[in-house]
Parts: sequence; structure tokens; C-alpha cells
Amino acid sequence: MTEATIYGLAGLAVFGLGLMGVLGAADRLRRLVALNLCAGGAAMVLVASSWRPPPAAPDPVPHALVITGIVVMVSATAVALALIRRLYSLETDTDA
Amino acid sequence: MIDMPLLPLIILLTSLGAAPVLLALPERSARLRTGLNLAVAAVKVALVIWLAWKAAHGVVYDLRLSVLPGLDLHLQADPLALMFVALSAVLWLVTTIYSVGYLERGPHRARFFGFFSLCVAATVGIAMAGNLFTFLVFYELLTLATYPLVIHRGTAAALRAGRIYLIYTLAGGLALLLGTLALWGLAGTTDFVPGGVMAEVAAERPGAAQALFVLLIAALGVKAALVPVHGWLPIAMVAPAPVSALLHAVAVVKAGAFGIVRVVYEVFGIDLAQGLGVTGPLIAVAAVTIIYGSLRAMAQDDIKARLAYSTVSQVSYITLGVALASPVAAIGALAHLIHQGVMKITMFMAAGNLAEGLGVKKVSQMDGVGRAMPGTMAAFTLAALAMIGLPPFAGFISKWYLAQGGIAAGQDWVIALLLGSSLLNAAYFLPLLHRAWFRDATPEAANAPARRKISLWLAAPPMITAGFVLVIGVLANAPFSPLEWTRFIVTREFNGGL
Amino acid sequence: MPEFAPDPMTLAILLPLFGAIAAFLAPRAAPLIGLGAVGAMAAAIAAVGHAVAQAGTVTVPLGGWGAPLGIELRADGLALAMLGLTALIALAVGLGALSAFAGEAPADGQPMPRQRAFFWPLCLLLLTGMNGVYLSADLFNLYVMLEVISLAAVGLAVLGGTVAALRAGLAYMYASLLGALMVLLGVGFVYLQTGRLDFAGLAGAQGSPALSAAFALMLVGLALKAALFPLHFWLPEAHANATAPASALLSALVVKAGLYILLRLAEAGPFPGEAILTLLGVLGTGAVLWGGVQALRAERLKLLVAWSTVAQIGLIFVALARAGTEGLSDSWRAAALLILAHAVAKAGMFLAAGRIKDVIGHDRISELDRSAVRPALAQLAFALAAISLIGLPPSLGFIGKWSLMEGAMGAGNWHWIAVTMAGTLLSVAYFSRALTGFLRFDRVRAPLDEHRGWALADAPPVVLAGLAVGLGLAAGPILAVLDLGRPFGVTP
Amino acid sequence: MPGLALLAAIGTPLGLALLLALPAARGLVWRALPFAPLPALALALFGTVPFTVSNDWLILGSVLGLDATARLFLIPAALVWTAAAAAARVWMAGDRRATGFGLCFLFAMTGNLGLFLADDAPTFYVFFALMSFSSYGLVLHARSEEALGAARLYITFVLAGELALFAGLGLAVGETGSLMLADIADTALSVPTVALLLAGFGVKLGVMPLHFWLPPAHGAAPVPASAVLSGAMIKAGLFGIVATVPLGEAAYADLGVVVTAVGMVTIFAALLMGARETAPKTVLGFSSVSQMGIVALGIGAALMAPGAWGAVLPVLVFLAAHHALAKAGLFLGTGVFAVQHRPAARIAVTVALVLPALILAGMPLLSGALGKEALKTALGAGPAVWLPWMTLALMLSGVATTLLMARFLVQLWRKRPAAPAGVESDALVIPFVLLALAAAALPAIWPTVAGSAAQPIAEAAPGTPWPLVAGALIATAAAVASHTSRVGWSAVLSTLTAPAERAAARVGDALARRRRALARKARALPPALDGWIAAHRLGQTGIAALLVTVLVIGGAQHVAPTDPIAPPAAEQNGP
Repeated sequence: MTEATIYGLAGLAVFGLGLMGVLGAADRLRRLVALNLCAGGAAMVLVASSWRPPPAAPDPVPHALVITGIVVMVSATAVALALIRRLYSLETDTDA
Repeated sequence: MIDMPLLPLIILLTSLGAAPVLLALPERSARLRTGLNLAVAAVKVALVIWLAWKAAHGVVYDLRLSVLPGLDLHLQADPLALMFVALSAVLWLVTTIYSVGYLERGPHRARFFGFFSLCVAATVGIAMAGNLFTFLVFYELLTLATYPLVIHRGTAAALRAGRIYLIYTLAGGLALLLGTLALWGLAGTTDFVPGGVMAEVAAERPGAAQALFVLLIAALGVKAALVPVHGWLPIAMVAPAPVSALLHAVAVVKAGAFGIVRVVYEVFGIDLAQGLGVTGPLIAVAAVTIIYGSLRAMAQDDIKARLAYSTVSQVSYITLGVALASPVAAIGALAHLIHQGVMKITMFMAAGNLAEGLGVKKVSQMDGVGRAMPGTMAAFTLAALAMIGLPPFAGFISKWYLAQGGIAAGQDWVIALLLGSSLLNAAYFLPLLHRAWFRDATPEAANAPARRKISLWLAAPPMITAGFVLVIGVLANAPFSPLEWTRFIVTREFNGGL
Repeated sequence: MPEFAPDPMTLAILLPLFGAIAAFLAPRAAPLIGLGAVGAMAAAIAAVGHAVAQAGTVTVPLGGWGAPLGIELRADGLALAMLGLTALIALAVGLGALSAFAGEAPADGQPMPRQRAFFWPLCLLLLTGMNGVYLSADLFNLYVMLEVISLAAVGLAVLGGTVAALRAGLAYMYASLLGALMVLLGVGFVYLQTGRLDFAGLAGAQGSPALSAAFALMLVGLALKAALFPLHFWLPEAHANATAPASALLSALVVKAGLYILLRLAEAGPFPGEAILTLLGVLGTGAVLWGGVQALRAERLKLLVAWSTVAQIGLIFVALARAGTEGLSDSWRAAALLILAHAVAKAGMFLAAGRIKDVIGHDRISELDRSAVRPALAQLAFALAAISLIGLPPSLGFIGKWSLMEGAMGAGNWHWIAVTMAGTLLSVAYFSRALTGFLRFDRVRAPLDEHRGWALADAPPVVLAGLAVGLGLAAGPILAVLDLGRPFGVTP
Repeated sequence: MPGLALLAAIGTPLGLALLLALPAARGLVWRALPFAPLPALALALFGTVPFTVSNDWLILGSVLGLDATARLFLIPAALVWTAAAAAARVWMAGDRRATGFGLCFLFAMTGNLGLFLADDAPTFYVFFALMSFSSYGLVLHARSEEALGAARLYITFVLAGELALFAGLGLAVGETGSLMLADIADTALSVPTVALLLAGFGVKLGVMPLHFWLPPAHGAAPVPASAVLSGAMIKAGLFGIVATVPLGEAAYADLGVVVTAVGMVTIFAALLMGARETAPKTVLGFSSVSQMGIVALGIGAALMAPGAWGAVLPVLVFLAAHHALAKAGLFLGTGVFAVQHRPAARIAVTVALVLPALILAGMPLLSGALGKEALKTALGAGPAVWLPWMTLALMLSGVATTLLMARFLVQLWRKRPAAPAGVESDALVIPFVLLALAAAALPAIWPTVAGSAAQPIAEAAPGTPWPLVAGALIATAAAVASHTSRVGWSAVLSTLTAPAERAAARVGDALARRRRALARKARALPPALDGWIAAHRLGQTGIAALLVTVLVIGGAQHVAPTDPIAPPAAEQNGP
């Protein structure tokens, strides 16, 4: 079992944890965090699997995938946070 | 005369094209609407005459539009199609006149006439369909076009009737879709060919062929109101009188019967159907329907309900004649397709006049109405006597041929059936005539204020069609009479089957 | 061809993107910019069509990155049909949006209302993503475009700004993000197994458990995006609570992206096998039934329409799954026809439902028949769209169902025919609830007002619904277009 | 020319009927009424027979014409119609339903005269039905309870008869392969076909047990209508049998026995029933029934022994003519009696009525007795076994008729028939007297009219007076329960259908209940499922479940049998 495999399995585990969170949690924020966890796990799997024993350089393509994923996730999180905030204010308005 | 290969399409488009225009016309442009309606209907009759003329002189009309690989929308103008087209065109004209009078100042006229046109377009499409696929397309269109007409009054009862109507007809439509698919899968074609297209399939897989026959007949039987899938028809009579007239005479019920004719003769071929042993059950179903419809009709007090059950019974004559597998019976069946249309449309329009003019909707209220509305009731009487099968009216001619066909097919009991049915017809029509002519109006009815003046728009159409009832009976043997035309068709179908 | 001479495929993606930026920067001119961009996009798509008609399949490497890694655009008949569909619906919905979001223009210095300000940028962004999905020839690109669509779609879904819309939008967003992440993980796995990201590379890939896992991840992710039962939970609320033009786009186009990618994956790879297809069919059956039952119970018109989307998507999966001897190489046509039919009809129906809600003031089904005001044309459009969705001839929906059932019968799979029939009956039942409300008059208290005069807003739904019915007659040419470039490697 | 004559014969009454629709023309029509049958009469008297005219375009290819036999039916019928029409013009003068009566009268006239002129089955059927159905209006004319009941009975039997006829003619045409009556009568038809024909015409003829309608109808109809019903229309039944049944062509022994037996029963049962009746016209109706029993004897004999037909036919034709004139005269005489107010006048009319009564009862040397004697002779060629019984029956029929005539004359005084007020008596007397005289003179005129067909009559014995005497003696002896069916036919029908209706309603109710119960359950299901799904966050968990399922299926597919352990996905991704 190589280091990469360990990292990869760990990444999968993180993804699984995130998945459980997204599916199981009720609170909006918790679910958003769990989604981010998922994203992290997925990134970890990809990064780990692009590893090549030196002196070979790591495969750049998964890295590109990961970077794109991070960008998407950041923007999506931003949108989601905005939505949550707006929803929160609307709901408190209604409740008040 | 110039040759127009697109003539069938043009005939279809006259009413199909008029429909959206009529739908879009504002409610208040009554004159324009009436003018357009009548113009289109008249043009259509003229075109149909032209088409018949050309077709009788050997011009073959055949229009195809490929929809899926190997599957075409196919319009043709064979004699059978021409017969049905002519019936629908003529009766449409008459009913349009009647509707204009009937709906004077009523609500939703734009909608009514729009769908009315669409309904006739669908009927024309059904008539000229050159394959089962095309037939299916127009069959469904007919369902959709008639639904708004059935629920025209927009009341809870009308909507309930409409719902039941939809359930029945759409289920039938689905079954037809399935049957068309199966035909397409089994035979590789859905074309209507005299003599049928199922010979090879039936030789290899007789069970499948039988199942397909049952499926198709069941599907078409819904509209043709065969027992036990007739339930929608008596309920749908909540529709306005012109709609009932058209529904019962030419559009929906006849579409089903016409489909049965096509399926038996041109999908299976009568010999094959007989060989498969499926005509026997069909005869039985038709026989049960004939008797059952009459028995139920007798118990109805509502005039339109009585007429509706009578339709259930009468339309099955067509099925019976088709299934008897004798050319003479086939003549009777096809002639009845026309005759029943003309008779029933007369009765429904007359019943509509009674309801509009006197508020009479029940048989028990009909005492003395003959004196109050002699013209309308004379028309009704003529049609009723014809329904019973009295000579020299149209109904006698078809019954005569059906009886002769039964004898020719070696099924003498058909005569007994016809007699039983005629007796029942008499049992539910004669009391009505008796009340109308030979009883005096009850004091309440006599003193009640006339509800509405019956205009010529309403009074004339039933009398015109009653005239047809007489003329096509008396002149049954004359050239170009419906009877002669059906003889021509049957020669073709039975030769094609050989 | 010079390096920077933009080819039509690139333009089809870039034009709406530039339009989106421009519309965002100049909100007052947004409708003009938007329609202009859509028009230009349509022209570009026409050019693509011309090329495809000439060559069958057209391929353009972008930025010098060719296969196996690079960003490559490819168009064939299926892609062309989807592009054309998108342009058509965008145009119609855009026109519908003009009047839907019309109102008092704010005084200078005041901010634009959110709906007017953001609809066009989001819509154009969505179009960018859609066109990108259709034209992508590699998984990476697909993933990116899918994310673009997700973000734009969520934006559209919450445009109404109500609490319900926001809640539904958030649920939608989570589902969408999760789906995207699954796709991302799956894409990664595929790359690691095969070393390639382009579709062509997938074709030759050896099946392996890891590849299966990758496809499984992608499949579930895409099913989540396409709202396949039981992963449809986000759809009804999101679609029902969005504004009408947004709902039309979401229902007609967005869910189709997931379906399209599934089709492309199936075309390219050794996956999915017979068993998976059957599973999809079973789930599709569940969708047909469950969507139908829920539509029967829906209390609001738009919710009914949204649930019908769930059912219709299920039917498309059934079309894919009818399996049998020919497999996907044949059944994709039925699925494609159903996709087209559903998109056109559903866009028309949502626009019509929006009109009805605007005119009557609510869309509670049980009270539709109490209104003295009847938006006749919108109701007509609704009915026409329903005809196509139910699958009555001669509509495009009918042709799709016919192809489905014909294929199922050829394969001896009568159970899929039964499912289709059941779905048809259910759709009749739930649509007739609405139609009955339109046609009933005896509960109206005030004098009827049927003809209020026709608004421009009536035109898009009527045209779309009319097309949904009429296009059935053009099924031949449509099939011819679909078969350009022989998707799935078969001649018709 | 024959075509024009035919057109005039049929077209005159038909045209007048149609003219009645115009209020302005009504006076003219009534004035022209007595002349309506004259073109037909002229055609029969002066036309050269046989002749035919074909009209291919009409109905199913209509052939009209006249042959020697039909001519002999047409002449008395036209005479009776003329006399009745003359009477009707007076009788109906003040009636508010006169137009309706005239319409029915003229239509029935068209049908009755036309059917003698029809040469093909459909055309014959057309006229027969026209006659039968329009007579409904004649029977019903008074609208009294009695008339309503009689009309209901009448139409029921007419319908049954028409249907049997439709079946019989249909079968006959099917068996013959020709629409022509002559061909049908020349073909050895099957037994059921002949039975149906006999039944169909038997209804019109009024032989038992198909007679129930006849006496009430004749009793209830206005006098002129009774005259034509009894005088002219009954003969259409006989004509139908003569024209269609292949008598003389083939033997139908069983049918012959039945018809003969029926004839015998009819002769006497009619007496028993008629003797109980109180209304004079009803009594006359029963007398008609009884007389038709005699006709049935002849037909029965010919059915058993075809060879006898040649001899029987001329006698039956003569008997028909005799009965037509005498009975119509009696009916018109009843009318004349009814409008008399002074006892002296009544006595005079009664005396006058005795003449046709005696003719009918078989006064020697008059037509009734001659006809019976001729029939006896003709039956000599018939079945030998039956001959004595038939002879006896014929003799006793004289007794029966005498009794009925006596009853009639008595009841005439006891229960004076109703008559419209203000009828001019003189105008009624003329037709009555003319008919009575014609009946009396019939033996003398017959050879001139019938030519060679009169041979049997001319040679017949004068007859014996003793049946008349015997009849007079026992005239007061008969009091037997008569049977008139007062039970409404519609009641029977409704008892037939009511159970079916009830059963259908019950099944419908049960189905509806079942459906509602199912619908309740079905409605409850989705919300329950919703709750369950929400409680378990099923949609979300579905993602995980689906993922696992797809993995399992996909994995199972790609795991080769040689590689039983599927390694975890990530482990494959090693460097």
C-alpha cells in the first residue's frame, strides 16, 4: 500500500463523511459545510492519484480538475451563503 | 376540369383551417362567424362533389407525408372514404345551419364553432385515412375536438359527462394506439388494403392475429358504443342538441363504426377474419348490443337519453352487417352507416327544437306537441318510422339488405334479431309518436308561455334531413343513391378479398 | 483557417457569455442585449447546422489542445438538434420574459428590480452552459459547463425572491452541487483509469470495477441533476416557485443537460450495461407513477406542471431503458425525440401557466373555475402543450411515445409499453384537472370576460405549444437531423 | 299509358293526402275525397290485364302492374273505398280532428289500393305497411278509452304482423333469388317461410288466434273507417297470401292442417265471442273474423292438396268480393242507423240492414250461399279426409253468421252507436244503399266482371235455408265468456325490462361504492407515503442507495469469474 493509496482512501473517506453530512444534516449551514467537505475529499482523491514516484512529475491534468473544482466550490459557497443570509433575514422578518 | 392532386388535403383543410379562425374570432362578430361557417361548409360540399366526380372517373388520389421511417400520414379517396366524407360534409352543412340558430346569443360561440369545425376536420381525416396510423391520428383529434363540445354548457353535469367521455374515448384511443403499434410490428405496414394485410401474420401466428383483432375492435368499439363499452354515449347527451346530433349521426359513433369496417375489410380482410374465427364473437357482441340498447331505450323518459340508447342499438347494425361476411349484408351495413346518420340527426335536431321551443325534454311531456310544432314533429315521425324499419324509408332499405345478407350468409337467425330489434324500436318510438300526435296537450303545457320562437334556422334542418330520409329510401335504386354507392364499394372490397 | 477566426461552435458558446456580461453591466439595456445575443447565437447555431449538414460530424480543437486531453468542440446531429431546441426556447422564453418582467421602469438612480436586472445575465449564462454541454467532446469540459448551468439555474430559480423560492433554490443548489461533485470525482476516476478525457478515448476503454465505480458516480450525479426518481425531491418546489420564464428554462432545458450527458456517456463508453439500463427503466417507471400521482394531488397549477416534469423525465429514462436486441443504438432516438418534445411543450406550458397566474391572480387549481376572467389564449396554449405531453397524435410527444413503444414491442418488452400507457393515462388525469377548471363556468359569479384582448405575452406559449403539436408532422426531418453524423454509430 | 294510369291510381289519394297539409286546400280535398279511389277503379275495370311497369330507380327496383286476380281484388276494394269516402265526407264534416282523419284515411287508401298494384316484394311491403300504420289513426280517432285500448292492441298486432311479413318476405326473396311476387309464388318455399307469410297476412285477415285486434278496432273506429277496415283492408291479407304463398305449387301438409283447424275454430269461436259483445260494430267485427275462418278453410285445403288450388282460388276471390261489399254495407248502414232520431226511420234502416245481413248469413241464391256452395264443390278436389268436416263447418258457419247478425241487429237497438251531431243523413244513405245493392247483385254482375273466373259461382247450387233457420232458433242461446284483452301490452314490456334495469342499477351502485372505497384508500396513500418519505429523508438517502446499487450492478458485470474478489475502487488507482 503506497502513500498515494492511503491518501486516496482517506480522501474517499472524507468524501463519504461529507456525503453523510449533506444527506443527513438538517441545518442549512451544516449541509453547506458538509458539501465543502465532499469537495475537499474529492480533491484529495484526485491529487493523491496524480502522484508519480519521483523523479517523474505529477500528472497535471487532475490538478487542473481540482483547481477548477475549488473555484467552482468557492463561488458556489458564496452564492449559497448569500442565499442563506437572505433567507434568514426574510424568515426572521416574517416571524417578527 | 383541372386536375388537383391535393384535393383531399384541401377538403381536409377547409374545416381544419377554419377552426383556428373561428376560435380566434371575437364573440361579438356573429355575422362574420355565421357567414364563414356556412361558406366553408358549402365550399366543402362542393369540393366533395368535385372529388367524387373525379374519383368516379378514375382519378386516384393518394397523398403521403412521411412521419417516421416507413410510416406515413396517408390520405386517399377510395369509394368508402368518399361515402363517409360526403355524409359528413352534407350533414355538417345542415348541422351548422342548425347550430347557428340553436346558439343564437348563447355564450362561447367562438369556441363552439371552432371545435365544431375541428371535429368535422377530424371526421374527414378519419374517412380519408389511408392507413391505420393516419386513422389513429384523426381518431384522437376527434376525441379532443369533441370534448369541449360535450362540456359546452360548462355545468357540473356537463363536466362529469365530459370526464366520463374522455375516460372512455382516451382509453379506447390508447388501445387503438397499442393495436396500431402491434399491427405495425406484426405486419410491417398499417395500410388499408382491400383484402387485408394480415394474411402472412395470421398464417404464422394465428393467436397474435386474433388478439390484434380483438384489441382493435375493442378500441374502435368504444366509439362505436358496443356493449359493454357504450357507457359514455347516453351520458354524453348532456351536450347541446347540434352536438348530440353530430356525435350520434356522423362524428364519433360513426368514426368507430367506420373504423370497424376498415379493420375488418382492409386490415384483416373478411375472409381472413372469418378464417380466424373472430367474426362470430363480433356478431354476438353486435347482437347483444342491438337488443340491449333497445331494451334500455325503452326505459328512458328523457327524449335524448332514449335517442342515445337507440343509437347504441342502431349503430351495431353496421358492425353486424360487416361481421356477417356476406356482400349483401355489407351493403346493408354501409348503407346503414349513411341512413342511420341521416335518421338520427333528424331526431336529435327535432328533439332539440322541442326542448328549445316548448321546454319539452321528456317523453312524458310530449302530449300534443305535434299540434304545437307540426313541421318538427313530422320530421321526427318520418325518422322514427324509418328507424323502426318501415318502408319506404331509409331504415327499411338497410334492414332489408341486412336480412338478405343474413340469409345469404346462412345465418337465418339474423332475421329474428332484426325483427326483435324492430319490435323494440317500435316499442320505444311509437308511444312517443302516439303522444305527440294523438293526445291533447296537458292544460299546464297548453297554458305555459312559449319559451322561444323557433326560427327558420332551427326548423328547416330537421325537415331537410327528414326529406333525405324519405328520398334515399324511395330512390334507393336510383343512380348515385347511397345504396348504389355502397354496392359499388362492396363489389370492390369483396373482389379485392378474392 | 486563421488562429483567431472564431468558428460558429465557439461563437455559440461565447456569444451568450459576452451577452451575459454585457447585460449584467448594463441592466437597463439587458432585454435588448439579451435578445440580440440570443439572435446572434441562433445565427451561429444555424452556421453549425450548415456545417453539420455538410460534414456529418464537425470537430474543433480549442487553444491548440487536441485529444486526448484537450478542449475539443464537436457537433453532430444530436448536438445540433439540442442547440436548435435551446435557441428556439431561449428566444420564446426571452420574448415571454419581456412582458413578464415588464413594469414601471425605475427612476434614474434607483436600482432595477432584481428580476429585471438579473434575468438576462443568468439566462445568457445558462445558455452558455447549455451550448457548452452540447458541444463538449470531453468530460472535463462537460463538468465545467455543468457547473455553469448549476449556478445560473439556481440563480434563476431564486429570482422571484420569495421565501419559498429561496428555500427551494437552496435545496436545488445543494442537490446540484452534490451531483456536480460526484461527476467530478467520477471524471477523475475515468482519467486515472484511461488517461484520457475525450469521449473518443472512452470508447476503447476496458471495463473494470474502478471504471464502473466512476460511471456509477457520474450516473448518480447526473441522475440527481436530471431529477430521476427518487432523486427528484428538489425539482417540484424549485420549478413551481420560480418565476414563469425561469421555470420554463429550468424545466425545458436544465434537466435535459443531465440527460444529454448521460446519452453522450452511453454513446461513448462501454457503459451502461443492460442491467443498469433496466434499473434506469425501473426508476423511470417509479417517476412516471409517482410524478403522476403527485401531479394528481397538486393544488397549484405550476406545481402540477412541475410534477409532470418528474413523470416525463421518468418516461425518457424508460425510453432509454427499453433495451432489448437493438439496445441504445436504437432507443436513443426515442429518448431524443421525447427530450425535444418535452422541452418545447413544457416551456410552452410553464409560460402559459405563468400567464394564467398573472391574469387570474392565483394558480389554485380548485378555484380556476371561479374566475370571471379567462385568459383564453394561455389556456389554449396549456391545452395544446398538454396534448403533446400526454402524447396524443399528431404531436411530437406522440411520435416520441410511438418510437418508444415501437422499439419496446420490437424487443418484446411489453412491460415498458404498459408503463407508457399508465403514464399516458395518469397524464390525462392530471392535466384534465386543470383543463376542467378552464372550461367550467357555472361557478362564476361575475359576468364572464373571455376576450381581454391579446397580449404579446400570449404569443410565446401559443407558438411553443403549437410547435409541440405541429412538429409531430415534421418528425421525419427531425429524425434526419438527429441522424446526421450518425450518433451511436448506426445508420438509420 | 299504363304508367300514367298507375300514377293516377296511386298518386290521386297520395296527392290529396299531401294537399291536406295546406290549410287552404282542405275544403277541396274533402270534396274530392269520394273520387280518390276512382282512377284505381277505372284502371281495374277498363285496363287490359296483365300489364307491368318497371321503375328501376324506385325503392329497390319497383315493378307495378295488374293481373287478373289482383284486378278482382282491386275492384271491390275501390268500390268500398269510394262508398266509405263518400260517407266519411259527411261523417267528418264537423269533426275537429277531421284533417288528421283525412290524412290517415287517404294514406291507408293509397296503401290499400297500391298493394294490389305491386308486383315486387319491397313495393308490396311498402304499401302494406303504409296501409297498416296509417290505419292506426283511424282506429284511434275517437280518443276515447275504448279507442285508445283498441288502437294499442291494433298497433301491437300490426307490428307483429309487419315483422313476420318482413321476415317471411325476406326469406322468400332469399330463397327465390328474385324480388318479384310472381316468382315467389312459383317457388316451393321452405316451411318456416310460408309459416311466417301466413302468420303475417293472418294478422290482417284476423284468423284466430291473431284476431284479437280486429273486433275492438272495428268497433272503435268511426263508421267510414270501420267499413274500409272490414271491407277493404282485411282482403289485403288474403291477397297477400294469394300473391306470395306458393299455393298450388307445393304441398304443406302440416301447415294445411294447422290453417284448416284454425279456420274451423275461428268460424265458431268468433261466434262465441261475438255473441257476448254489446257494441254492434264489434259484433260485426267478430262476424268478419268468422267469415275469414271460411277463407282459411279454402287456404288450408289448398296447402294440403295443391291440386285443389285451381278450383279454390276463384271461389275465394268471389267470397272476398262478397264479404267486402256486404260487410262494408253493414257498417255504413250502422252509421245510417246511428244518425236517425225518429224510431220510424230507425225501423226502416233496420229493415234495410236485414238485406246485407241475409246475404252474409247465406240466404239461398244470394252471394253468401253461392260462395259457400261453390267452395264446397271446390273442396272436393282437396284432401278427402278433411272434406266431410269442412262441409260440416261451412254449413254450421251459416248458423254462426246468422246468430251474429241477429245479435248485431238486436244490439243496434240496445246500444245505439255514437254518431257526430248534425250529420246529414241522406248523404250517408246513398253509399249504404249502393253497397247493399251491389252485394245483392253480385251473383248477377260477377260473370261480367270476372269472366271465366266466375265459372264456379255460376255453376254453384243455390244453397239451403236451414242454417239460417237454425241460426235464428238458437240466436238467444249463446252466452259464453268472451275474451278481449284489456291488459295493456306496455305493462308486459315493462315487467320484462324492469328487472334488468334494477339489476343494472344495483351493479352500478355496487361498482360505484367499490370505486369510492378504492378511491378513498388511494387518496390516503400518497399523503401517508409523503409523511414516511419526509420522516426518513428518503429522497436524500436515495442518492446513497442508488450509488450503492449502481456500484453493485456495475461491479458484478465487470468482475470476471476468474477474479472473484472485487478490490475497492480506489486501490486500482495506485501509481
